Amino acid sequence: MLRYLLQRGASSLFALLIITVIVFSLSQLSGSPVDALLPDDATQEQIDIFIREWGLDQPLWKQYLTFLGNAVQGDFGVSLKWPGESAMGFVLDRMPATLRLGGLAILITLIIALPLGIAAAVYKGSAIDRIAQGFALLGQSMPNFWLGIVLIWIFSVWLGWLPTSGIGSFAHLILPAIAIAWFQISALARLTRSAMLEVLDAEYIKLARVKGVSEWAVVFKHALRNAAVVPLTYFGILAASILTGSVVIESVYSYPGMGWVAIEAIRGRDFPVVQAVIIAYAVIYMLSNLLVDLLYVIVNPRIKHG
Amino acid sequence: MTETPILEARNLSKHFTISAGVMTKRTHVVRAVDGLNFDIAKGETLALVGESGCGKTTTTRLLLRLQDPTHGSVRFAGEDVHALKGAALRKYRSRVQAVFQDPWSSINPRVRIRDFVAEPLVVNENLTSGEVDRRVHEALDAVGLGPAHASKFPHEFSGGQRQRIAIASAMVSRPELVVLDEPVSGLDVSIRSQIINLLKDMQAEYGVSFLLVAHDLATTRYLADRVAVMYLGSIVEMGKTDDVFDRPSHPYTEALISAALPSTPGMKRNEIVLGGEVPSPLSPPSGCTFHPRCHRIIGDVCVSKTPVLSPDPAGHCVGCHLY
Amino acid sequence: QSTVVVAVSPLGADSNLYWTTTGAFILPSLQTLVGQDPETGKYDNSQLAESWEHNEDFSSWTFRLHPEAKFNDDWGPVTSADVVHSFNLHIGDDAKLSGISQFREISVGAVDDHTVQFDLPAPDPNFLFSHAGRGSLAIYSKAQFDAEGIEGYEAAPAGSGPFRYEGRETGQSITFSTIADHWTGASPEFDEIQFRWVSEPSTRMAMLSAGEAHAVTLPRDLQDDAAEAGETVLASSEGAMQTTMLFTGQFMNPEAEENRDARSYAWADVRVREAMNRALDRDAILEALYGEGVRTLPVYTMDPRFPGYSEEIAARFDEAYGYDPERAMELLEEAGYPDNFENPKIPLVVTSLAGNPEFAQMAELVQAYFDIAGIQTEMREQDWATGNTAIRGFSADFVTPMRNAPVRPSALGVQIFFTSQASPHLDVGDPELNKLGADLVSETDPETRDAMLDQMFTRIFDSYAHLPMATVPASVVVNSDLVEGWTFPGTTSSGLSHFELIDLK
Amino acid sequence: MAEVQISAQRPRRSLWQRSRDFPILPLAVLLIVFIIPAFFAHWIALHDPYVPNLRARLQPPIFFGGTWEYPLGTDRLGRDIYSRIVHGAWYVLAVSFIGILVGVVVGTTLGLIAGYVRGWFDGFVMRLVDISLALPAMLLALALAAAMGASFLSVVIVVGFALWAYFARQVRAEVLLLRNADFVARSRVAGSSHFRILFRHILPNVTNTIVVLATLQVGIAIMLDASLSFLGIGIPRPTPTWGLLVSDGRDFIATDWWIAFFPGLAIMLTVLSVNMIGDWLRDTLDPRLRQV
Amino acid sequence: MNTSQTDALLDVRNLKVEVTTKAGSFFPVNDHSFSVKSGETLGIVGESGSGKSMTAMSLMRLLPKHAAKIRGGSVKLDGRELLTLSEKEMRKVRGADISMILQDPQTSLNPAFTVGDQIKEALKLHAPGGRKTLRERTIDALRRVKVAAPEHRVNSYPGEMSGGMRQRVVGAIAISCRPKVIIADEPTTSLDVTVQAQYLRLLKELQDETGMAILFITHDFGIVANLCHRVIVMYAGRIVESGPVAKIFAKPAHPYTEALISAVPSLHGQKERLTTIPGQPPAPTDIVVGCPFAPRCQYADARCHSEAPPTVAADQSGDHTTSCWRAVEA
Ligand SMILES: Nc1ncnc2c1ncn2[C@@H]1O[C@H](COP(=O)(O)OP(=O)(O)OP(=O)(O)O)[C@@H](O)[C@H]1O
Ligand SMILES: Nc1ncnc2c1ncn2[C@@H]1O[C@H](COP(=O)(O)OP(=O)(O)OP(=O)(O)O)[C@@H](O)[C@H]1O
Ligand SMILES: [Mg+2]
Ligand SMILES: [Mg+2]
Repeated sequence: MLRYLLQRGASSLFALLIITVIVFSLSQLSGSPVDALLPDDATQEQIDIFIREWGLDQPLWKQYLTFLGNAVQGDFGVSLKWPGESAMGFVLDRMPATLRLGGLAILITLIIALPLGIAAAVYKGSAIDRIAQGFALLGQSMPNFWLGIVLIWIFSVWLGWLPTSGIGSFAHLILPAIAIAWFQISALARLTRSAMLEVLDAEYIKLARVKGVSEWAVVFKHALRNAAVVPLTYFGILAASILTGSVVIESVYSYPGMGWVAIEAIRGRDFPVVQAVIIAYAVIYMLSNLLVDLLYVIVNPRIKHG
Repeated sequence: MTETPILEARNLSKHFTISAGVMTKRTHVVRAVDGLNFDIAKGETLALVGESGCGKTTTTRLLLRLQDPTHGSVRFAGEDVHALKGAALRKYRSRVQAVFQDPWSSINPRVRIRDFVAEPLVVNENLTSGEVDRRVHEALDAVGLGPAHASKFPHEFSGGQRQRIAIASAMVSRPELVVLDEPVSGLDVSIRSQIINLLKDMQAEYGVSFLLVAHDLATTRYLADRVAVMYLGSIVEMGKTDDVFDRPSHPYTEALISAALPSTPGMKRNEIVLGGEVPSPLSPPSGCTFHPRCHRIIGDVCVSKTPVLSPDPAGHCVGCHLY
Repeated sequence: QSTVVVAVSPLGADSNLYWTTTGAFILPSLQTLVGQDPETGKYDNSQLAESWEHNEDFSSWTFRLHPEAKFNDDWGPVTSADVVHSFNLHIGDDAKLSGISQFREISVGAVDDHTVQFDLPAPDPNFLFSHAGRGSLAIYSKAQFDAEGIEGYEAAPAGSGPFRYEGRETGQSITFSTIADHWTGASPEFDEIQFRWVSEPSTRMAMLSAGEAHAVTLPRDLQDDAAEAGETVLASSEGAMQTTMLFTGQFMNPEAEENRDARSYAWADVRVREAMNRALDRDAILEALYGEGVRTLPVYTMDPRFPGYSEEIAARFDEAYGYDPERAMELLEEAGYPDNFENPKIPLVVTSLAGNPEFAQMAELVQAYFDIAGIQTEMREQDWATGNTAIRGFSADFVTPMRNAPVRPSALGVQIFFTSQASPHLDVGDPELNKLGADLVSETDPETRDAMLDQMFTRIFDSYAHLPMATVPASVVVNSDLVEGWTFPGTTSSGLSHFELIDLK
Repeated sequence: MAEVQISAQRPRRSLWQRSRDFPILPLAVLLIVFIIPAFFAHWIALHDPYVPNLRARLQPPIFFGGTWEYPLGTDRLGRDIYSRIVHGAWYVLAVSFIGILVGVVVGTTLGLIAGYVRGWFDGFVMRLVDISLALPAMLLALALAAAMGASFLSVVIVVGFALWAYFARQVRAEVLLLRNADFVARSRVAGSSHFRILFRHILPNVTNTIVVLATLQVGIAIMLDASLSFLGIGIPRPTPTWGLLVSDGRDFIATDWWIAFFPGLAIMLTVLSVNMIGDWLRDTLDPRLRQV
Repeated sequence: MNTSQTDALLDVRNLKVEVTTKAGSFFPVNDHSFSVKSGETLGIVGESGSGKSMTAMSLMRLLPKHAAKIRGGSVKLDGRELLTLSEKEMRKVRGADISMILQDPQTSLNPAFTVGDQIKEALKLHAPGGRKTLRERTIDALRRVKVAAPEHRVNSYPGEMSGGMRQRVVGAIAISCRPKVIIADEPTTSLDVTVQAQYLRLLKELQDETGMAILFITHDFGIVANLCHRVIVMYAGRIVESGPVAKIFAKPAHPYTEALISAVPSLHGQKERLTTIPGQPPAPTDIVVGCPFAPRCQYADARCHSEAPPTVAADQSGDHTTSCWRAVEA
């Protein structure tokens, strides 16, 4: 068990290492930070100081090693756009906001998608199924930023129920969370439906019915326990897409989370922060996948017993 | 039938190393096949029978060079099969063919029947496409399918027809040995007899040797000239089919044959009840691997000493301390 | 308790230490030396300096501070020591302020408690601009620094303005309370003002409509929509920004050593440049971009408010730059592009990444008009940094939109955008302009300076050295149910200032 | 045995037999909003999509006070929304098609080889899959755009990058099953080389999966393209990609709603139809993929 | 025909099941009538797809919800009509009065629960009791099917057991509430010869012990010959022959039965060439006129191809019936 998780952890670390290389080389490809960070009328002297300060005159591999060495200690340098903030510190600062938003989005997704998917599978071919599938298709075909803006107009401007943007109360979270969850609901509902259909076809479900088990218990005890593996596997991807969704949605809702940081930092050529935020995303993704591995073992005793 | 053997297996063994579980680093060795010795003569059918997991399929995979043995060797026409290379290997490939159990998964659903049947010819021999077509039609004809079927796809055929196609493909390169891994157990009774007859006819016509793996003892008896009974990776008894079936010597063979249900009602049978579970090949019992379930156990020797397979003058071999 | 909320797009940098930003937004709690009149934009003594004078050749400036000026939160009166201290902070190594390089050569000293003197390395008649419009020097409290260090500033810098710094949510908002009995007598009608950084214009619009914000900045088209919806659009009393499209590369001097590729630029030929100018229907373009009432700009960086403005050039504008596609085509033919200017295509830069929404549209409109005249262009999505890198490396080959905000004094602007004097990479490579630029720096006689500037603008104008566009006021949209009015001159970097004048309903 | 009988009882129905439940309506929609415009834009557009007509700015659509001249209204520069959508179809088609092609080629090749050879290469590819899933495509796009500037190429790379891992994973999983199939063993017995087995026997058996997955990814590709345009790093102006049209009109949802609405509708209808056809293909060709 | 047998425990009359698929609809169970007595084993043989499992599932009223519908007939258990019971009442019958052993031991146990939990669930539903008694009865059920060390095995997951053991657990679930009728749908097909023999012996012992009736579905004539008292032979959704096992083996009345019996190689007899039945059974959706077996039948004449044969007695005793024109003529 522990060994299994350690093994997964080690491969995640390897993946992270590669990601640091990618992240580092991306910053090398782009226009020089000199032009992003210094005013248009900077003098040559100013430029020279800057280059020395940022080590831009060192050979590339040296720059990478320095970068990696510091990165391991969580040190990505100081933010250029938010002076005085350490890059990683700033990202970590914003992380709870994103986790809160993402958490709520995941919650909404689960609360709506799972019952919807289950109901669609159990009542396959019925009106519920058709509605669920229609909803799922609709969800997958609407650009999320568009949805985000429409939601603002409906719920904040016309109805005046919820704040348009920003952060603070729980009410601030609702609209962006829905906008992020929208696509995921359809994806997860589809997935749950098909996994449930598969399982409901299984022999052991027949056996449960033969025993005289009620339909409710057949669905929620026998089928769900086995079908759960599929949505669970999706959880890792879900986490990633919710993070990705947050980039756009946080921008629409001016919600200062990691996604917002990512965009602002890239726009402002704030490389330390860009690097920190990408690594932070990757770490969250890896951790959520480790969590999925852990849950796997719990949900599915077969793994535990080799 | 006692000519020079076309295939000889000597001390053939295959051990698998598997990890014991996700949690530990320990590994186990599965002795799937352990020290087999047998020959197959030209035109002869040798059957391998035994319980599930006793190593029958693994043996066939070793002969077919789908896997390499841990110890021992397989010689085909005098040459070590696992040392073949290049042209010699290609030659071997066209001389040894196989038919598998599941008629649904043994034919590539995306390939036309013609191409499927022709594959052994196409990859091993340099024939014109006209020649290939001729041979394919010949082979299809031999299994009772008209040439019109050649351009169809597998899903247009029933299980029985698929098994005929598989046989046609196995026979198209005029092989000297065909490995049959449970060729009829996936088929319905009414179709099964068609295939069994077909196999018999093929052998009679082409003089090909068969290595037959079968679950069903009646089928084995009907098709095989000689039978090798396997238990936990080893052969425990081998001899002429009638000898083995009518006068089983090894206690396991006895039990196995007595367990088979006669196909007519009211027939008396003395069923020998085997105690215990089938042991796992992960930790085979010491000495004679059958001793924990044996009804004729003679004493400590069974627990401590591995019996050797010794032939009697008639060529009937038994690996048991009783003999 | 009343809070005024102003939503604007996020700033380039988010910091209490003004000198570590490039200078887009000065905290309203801080003051500069020189103020500006909200109506006319003229320099006045509404900020810390009560009066000022300069020597004959503009190289030494003395400011007298208001004796009653004091820092909020009991950090004491504002004295020369605070000015010297602040100045030293602003020229430190971590300073990134636009224009700060000129400051580094200056020596500053306290004459007495309330008098400071700046000694400049070269004459600078426009020195006040650095203290007002551009606002390069914000005055912090030395007392606070001595007591709390830089951390004190980072936490809550004490200022002398009519607002008290209350706190910020990084990247999100910054809040100030108002000072009840401010030394200037300014007394805002509200208790608090909060600035919110919101990047999506439609979200800002929604905030305004939902009553969440009192005032927001919006792109032109949304301003129209907001006006239609009953909100009020307030324009600054003065032009806040000039826009243009610049040719890159030192095309006026194709012989220059570092300008290897200039010969291949189509616009190295003055006829092509004229043709491109003639191809544009400026009235239509500007109406589409900025609505009515926006002034066309004869020469980028030339402004009637500042010395060097030439009526004569302005009068000739229509004749020389007026919309005339036929003439454009003739010129192109003369220049050797008889039919449909095929290759090379001219890259037009769009920089939506950097958040200049109207630039994308400007490029699209310009492209459409060029197309009519047979000038082939292609859009290039490119951010400032990449563009600057190319310009610096003399590999720039595009036409790029540019803005001058706040509108600089003509002498300053022309140096930056056209001569090698202030920015070594942006100049057009014209020896004559460069020479005039160099002379202008040391020239102190106002009349001679005027003449020289006139010469420079005429040269730029006559050689069609760019594609001038418009002078645009800063504007802000206010919720008409909440806000009565607000007068601001539009002369600061962000366009917004004089928050104490926001007049609530 | 059980398995054998199940398949014995339900022989594969041919595509033709299944075509009876082909979703006609989605195909029609797709043709009308997507395919025909993409290939015949020049004939069916009413106006030049690039040329502003400053006198006809912000015309509402027909039935909302507009005229037949601009059936879906005009944008801020007076360009015909309908003509822009029609012209944009081509780019949407090209981006999704080429991007997915990149994803298919890279993902399938790596997945095939990884699943077949196993061992360290498999481990390596699966790590790459992890990595690519761990890097949100949007961030990569932003970084890439910052690095090399936004262009058609960068969008295609991002789409390909975002999708290849899904192909690699699915193909690998299937190859793992297929490589143990009897017909592969049979082919090896017959003497086929690994190359022949991989490309003659295994690849044709994963093509259904690839086709189905690719169809289902079209929606994701279009959506990604739209999001990139939203962030200002999509295909550069003035190309009227649908994402750009929606994103340009997004500020006016409350007032001049038609600017964003119709391109948004085009995206929605296209993605919807493609997904429905993808679902049908999946059910028809490859029910195993139900969990995709 | 054995009409209105008063001692029948399970009496099925004219049962008809319709299956609707996209390719068309058909009757995999077409007018089936049969009955079983307590303590009796009825074999159901027939080719794959002939409708054996459909028959079984319709008795349990567990047909696939959308695809299949019962279209008529009656199923009486101990004189009580099952087809008209409400779903709730039927649930009480399932597992308690009539139970079933499914085909595949590999997949018929839920991998996510211990075998103990799965047996206990059946017990709890039909004979509730305290925790401890339930546990004891669970262990007892395992012991009855001869699982070694049942106290430990209750906590095992199905994945940890061998195929034979799993099938015994499935058996334990089926008999745990001492049902009157057990339907065994090919319970031994995937088991080894020796394991199969053990399992069949176990079933016989349990039957002797409880007096339950067994409906044994198989396509193995060996099992029929050794285990069953009576047998019905199905072909393409119809019962083509039914009667006591001894009679049918001795003198099959239907050509299909006859061919089937002689197509099986014998373990002990002569190695003469096997009889084969040419051709394939019809596809379920094929429209059959006349006798469905006619295309493969060596005796078929014109009438066989045009008119469906009625079910008639094959001999005087009346317990052996068949549907074949040859028997009608005889
Ligand atoms: N690749 C492998 N790795 C590990 N163990 C294996 C492998 N292949 C086979 N085995 C083990 O070797 C033993 C023999 O397997 P084999 O498939 O040869 O049996 P079999 O006699 O053909 O059984 P069956 O009748 O069920 O087909 C089994 O215990 C099996 O689990
Ligand atoms: N869920 C279903 N939907 C549609 N048709 C079905 C379904 N289940 C079974 N059938 C069809 O009903 C017919 C009878 O099937 P059934 O399972 O009863 O056969 P069987 O005699 O039990 O076969 P086997 O020996 O293979 O188990 C077959 O033609 C089969 O294709
Ligand atoms: Mg095997
Ligand atoms: Mg069945």
